[in-house]
Amino acid sequence: MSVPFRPEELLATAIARLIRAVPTRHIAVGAASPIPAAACWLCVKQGDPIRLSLLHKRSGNPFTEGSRELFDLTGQGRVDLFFLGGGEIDGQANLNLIGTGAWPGMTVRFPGSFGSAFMYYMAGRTVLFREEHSPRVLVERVAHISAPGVSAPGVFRRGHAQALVTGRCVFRFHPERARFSLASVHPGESVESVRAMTGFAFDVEGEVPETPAPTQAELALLRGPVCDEMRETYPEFCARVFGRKVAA
Amino acid sequence: MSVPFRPEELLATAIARLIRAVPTRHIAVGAASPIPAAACWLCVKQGDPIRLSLLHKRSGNPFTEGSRELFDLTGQGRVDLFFLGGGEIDGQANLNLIGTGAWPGMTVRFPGSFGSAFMYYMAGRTVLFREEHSPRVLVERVAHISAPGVSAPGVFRRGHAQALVTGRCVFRFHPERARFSLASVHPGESVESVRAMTGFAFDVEGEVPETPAPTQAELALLRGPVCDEMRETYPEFCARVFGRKVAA
Amino acid sequence: MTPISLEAMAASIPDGASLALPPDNSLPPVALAKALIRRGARGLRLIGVPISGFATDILIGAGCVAEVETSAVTLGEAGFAPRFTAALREGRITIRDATCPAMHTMLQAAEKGVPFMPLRGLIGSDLLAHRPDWKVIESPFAEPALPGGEKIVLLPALHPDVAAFHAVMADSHGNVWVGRRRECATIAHASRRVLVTVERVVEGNFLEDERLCPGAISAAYIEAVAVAERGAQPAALLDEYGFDSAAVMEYARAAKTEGGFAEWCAAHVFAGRAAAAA
Amino acid sequence: MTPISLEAMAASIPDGASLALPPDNSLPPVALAKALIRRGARGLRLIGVPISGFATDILIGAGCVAEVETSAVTLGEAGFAPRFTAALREGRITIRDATCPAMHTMLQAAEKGVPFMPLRGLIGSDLLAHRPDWKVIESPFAEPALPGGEKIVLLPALHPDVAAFHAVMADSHGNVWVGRRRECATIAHASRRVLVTVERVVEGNFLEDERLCPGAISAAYIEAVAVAERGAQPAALLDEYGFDSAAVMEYARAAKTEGGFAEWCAAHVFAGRAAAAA
Repeated sequence: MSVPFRPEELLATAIARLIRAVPTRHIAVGAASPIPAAACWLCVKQGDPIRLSLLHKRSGNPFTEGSRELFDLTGQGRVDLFFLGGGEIDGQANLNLIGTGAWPGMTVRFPGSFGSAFMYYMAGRTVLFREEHSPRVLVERVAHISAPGVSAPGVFRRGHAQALVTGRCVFRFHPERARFSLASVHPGESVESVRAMTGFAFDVEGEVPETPAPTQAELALLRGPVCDEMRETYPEFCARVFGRKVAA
Repeated sequence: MSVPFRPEELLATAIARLIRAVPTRHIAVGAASPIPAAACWLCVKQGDPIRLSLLHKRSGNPFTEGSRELFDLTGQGRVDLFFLGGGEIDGQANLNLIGTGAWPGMTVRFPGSFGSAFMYYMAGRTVLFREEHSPRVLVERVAHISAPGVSAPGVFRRGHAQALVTGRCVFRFHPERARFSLASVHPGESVESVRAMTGFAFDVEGEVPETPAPTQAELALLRGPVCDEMRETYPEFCARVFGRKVAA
Repeated sequence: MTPISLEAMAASIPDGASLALPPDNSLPPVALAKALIRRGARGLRLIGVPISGFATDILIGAGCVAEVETSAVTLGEAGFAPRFTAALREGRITIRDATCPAMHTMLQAAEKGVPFMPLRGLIGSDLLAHRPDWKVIESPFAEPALPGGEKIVLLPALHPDVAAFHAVMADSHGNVWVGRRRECATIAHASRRVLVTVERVVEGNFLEDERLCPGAISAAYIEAVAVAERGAQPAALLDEYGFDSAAVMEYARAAKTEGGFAEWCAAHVFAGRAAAAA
Repeated sequence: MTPISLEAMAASIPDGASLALPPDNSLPPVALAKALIRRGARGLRLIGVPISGFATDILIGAGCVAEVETSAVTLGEAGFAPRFTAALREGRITIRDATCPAMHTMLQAAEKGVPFMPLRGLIGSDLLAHRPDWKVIESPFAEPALPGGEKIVLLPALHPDVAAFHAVMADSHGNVWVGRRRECATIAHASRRVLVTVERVVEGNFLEDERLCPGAISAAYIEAVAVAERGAQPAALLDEYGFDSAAVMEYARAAKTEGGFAEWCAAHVFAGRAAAAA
């Protein structure tokens, strides 16, 4: 018996499973969308002993050395998992947060690289997240590389993309061959529908399962205690997805 | 008409004159003896617009980034004057705070170099201060160089020793020829008596004046408002030199 | 310590100066940015520490800016920074793209008085290809994870002409209190001049107070203080006031067009002066 | 957050560990040093941040120490550190001499996760000649003051096995409060393990309090907290208690000889345990 759920809830539970797939003590959440934050809180509320450092938390912001502390912390190897997105993402997991057209984004300019050109190398691993899954976003080759998916020998690199979660599927990334493989497709999608909407080539190994629907217990946590934790930082998200009114 | 004064008061006023000889906005005082601190306070109480950063001031310590801030501040070029001493000081203004005998001071070990190997290069200038004036301290060549008096081309150096003040005299330092010249001798001393007690050769240019005695106004400031400022940090010095009882 | 007026502070920032600003989550000097627009500043080279927000976008919109060096320009939840995007497309400003820890590192090098500092990452990013001032060397230190040797980037020290931010308060001695936003201390240390707007001036000496001292910046670094109540708005100021999303959303909508921005300025930048002059 | 006992904390520091300690003006963990003496620690490699004081001298006197890396060992107004001086002369310890900003820089390199950081000064000092781990390079950046090029020293990152200091208090979440003594934060960030003694544990969360947060170190860095009342004495603790000159003078006199030190230890290190066991 399945309970109706929203796409955001599916994505949050899919990301939560990626978090739990690898031992994880500490996750930093930057300017990414609220969905990765919901996934982290879901793991915490399920009892996983994970420390969360939420860069945009206003009260109780975990950083007491200003905004450089997140980067120092990651440089020290204390951040096991970070989230990144991109205006464009290509099949080698290169990220473009600069823009398209001639440098520095003369056709479409994105806001900029933020910390990606450091965090992507220095976090223990990165979950890439981008809801829009279209050939415009998932391209064969990004126009400009804000942060590369893999690095040459002689470059210190602690981690890579673990996976790319989109509105249509979950890709797993294989740094040794610098390619994605399709890990699961969300309800209503297929290998073919994903391929049609993806600008890069990816591997398909055997039968591709459907991304599991959130369980009743997961939904209860998301809509209850997870939402409680997120309302201060993401009031509009909580109102829209979990139906919680914005506090007066 | 001269008022009796203590040797410490003579030294403090001699140092105060060296401070005033060069435009000075900001002085940092480290672990040096209280006499340089008294000289700085004397200038302030005489109305000079000088900022003092007293490393060992307990209440109102000026540093809010911990003890590295003094060094960063100096690296930025914001410290016009610093004070240093030395277990040995030689005729090229090299300082030895390490010890004598084989490295690292197997005959006599001094406490260590503190910040000298940085501050001596990066402060706008340095006043060297050592009360003991003997061939044991003022040597021809230091056993080990904690911090050199002059630097080779290609080494960034903002400042050098301005002068060396001892219990017997004031030497001026000439970095371009890496030698001291005798600037003044304290009451009771002569060029000859200084030479006899100095292990290094120094220049004598013309008539060497006597170090001026503190004026009545200077003594009044030292024993009044300067002592008031110094009592928290140097209670025993204030009791001994200015006759102020240590607060209960 | 005698505060100066906001307009005098804006007048003291010359055209063409490099001006370091913290972003919207870290005490941005929005009131000062508006005063710079009113004085008609030109050719400013803005430095985002480590990114840029609302204050940068309005300065760009008003034609005050020649260049931005930053890791991103964004209005956060309100989306892309509209005047930045338009000015870049029209070639009216240039951008020197960086990444957040590179901005911090370049300022920390200036803070420490060293000519450069290393940073990992960066190699393989096109950012590096567009920064001839960033140099790659072979690290002279062995890294166990890289037995063949390590390539690493050296970033030059960045010394802004002016740093400006909006602190909670100043004391009688000219010390200012920024709480946990310690990046404001870093830009104060790294910059040639430091101008601080505050909500209020209070009696006493923060450095003598063990509870306030850790969040204070010593007057040793600070050239001038001006009182500007609500001077960070629409950004938040610690626990003093919150982020005004509605105001930023309104701005983001208005500033989509040149004309909309001009109207927004008339209402939000120049209206105060007209009222004050009346 | 459940504090552990002081003795359990001392037991968790293995023989041979490198142990970073702040000096007497910056929250030294004296009670923990005494507990290390009681447990008979051996072979510790002490790191002075940036110098070393009372705690280092008593650990050396008790035979706990193999090596000290520091910029000075001193009892301040009470003069030379007697057990350090004796042990060095007798060849029972080795010292790696540094200069204060070099200690900070090496720890900041570890804090930032870079393999090295540059520092000016040093060249021409014999310190450099005795530090084969410090490397001189030609700076790849132009320095206007040195048209012929600049030689500069690169210092390697220093990652202590353990950092220990005595904070004022811990909160329910394991955050600790060190006020203005931010070098304790640097060693916490740079070290593999962080052990903190405190005067007391209080309810709440320092990170949620804008006034306390700037002087706090997040529990993210801290492995364990132990309560040790007056745990910095005879050193001072911010505005909690002052420096006990008389006690340090008494120590300096007693510790001039091995026998005097042993008597001092019996009275000041072991007496408490005997009383506690009784």
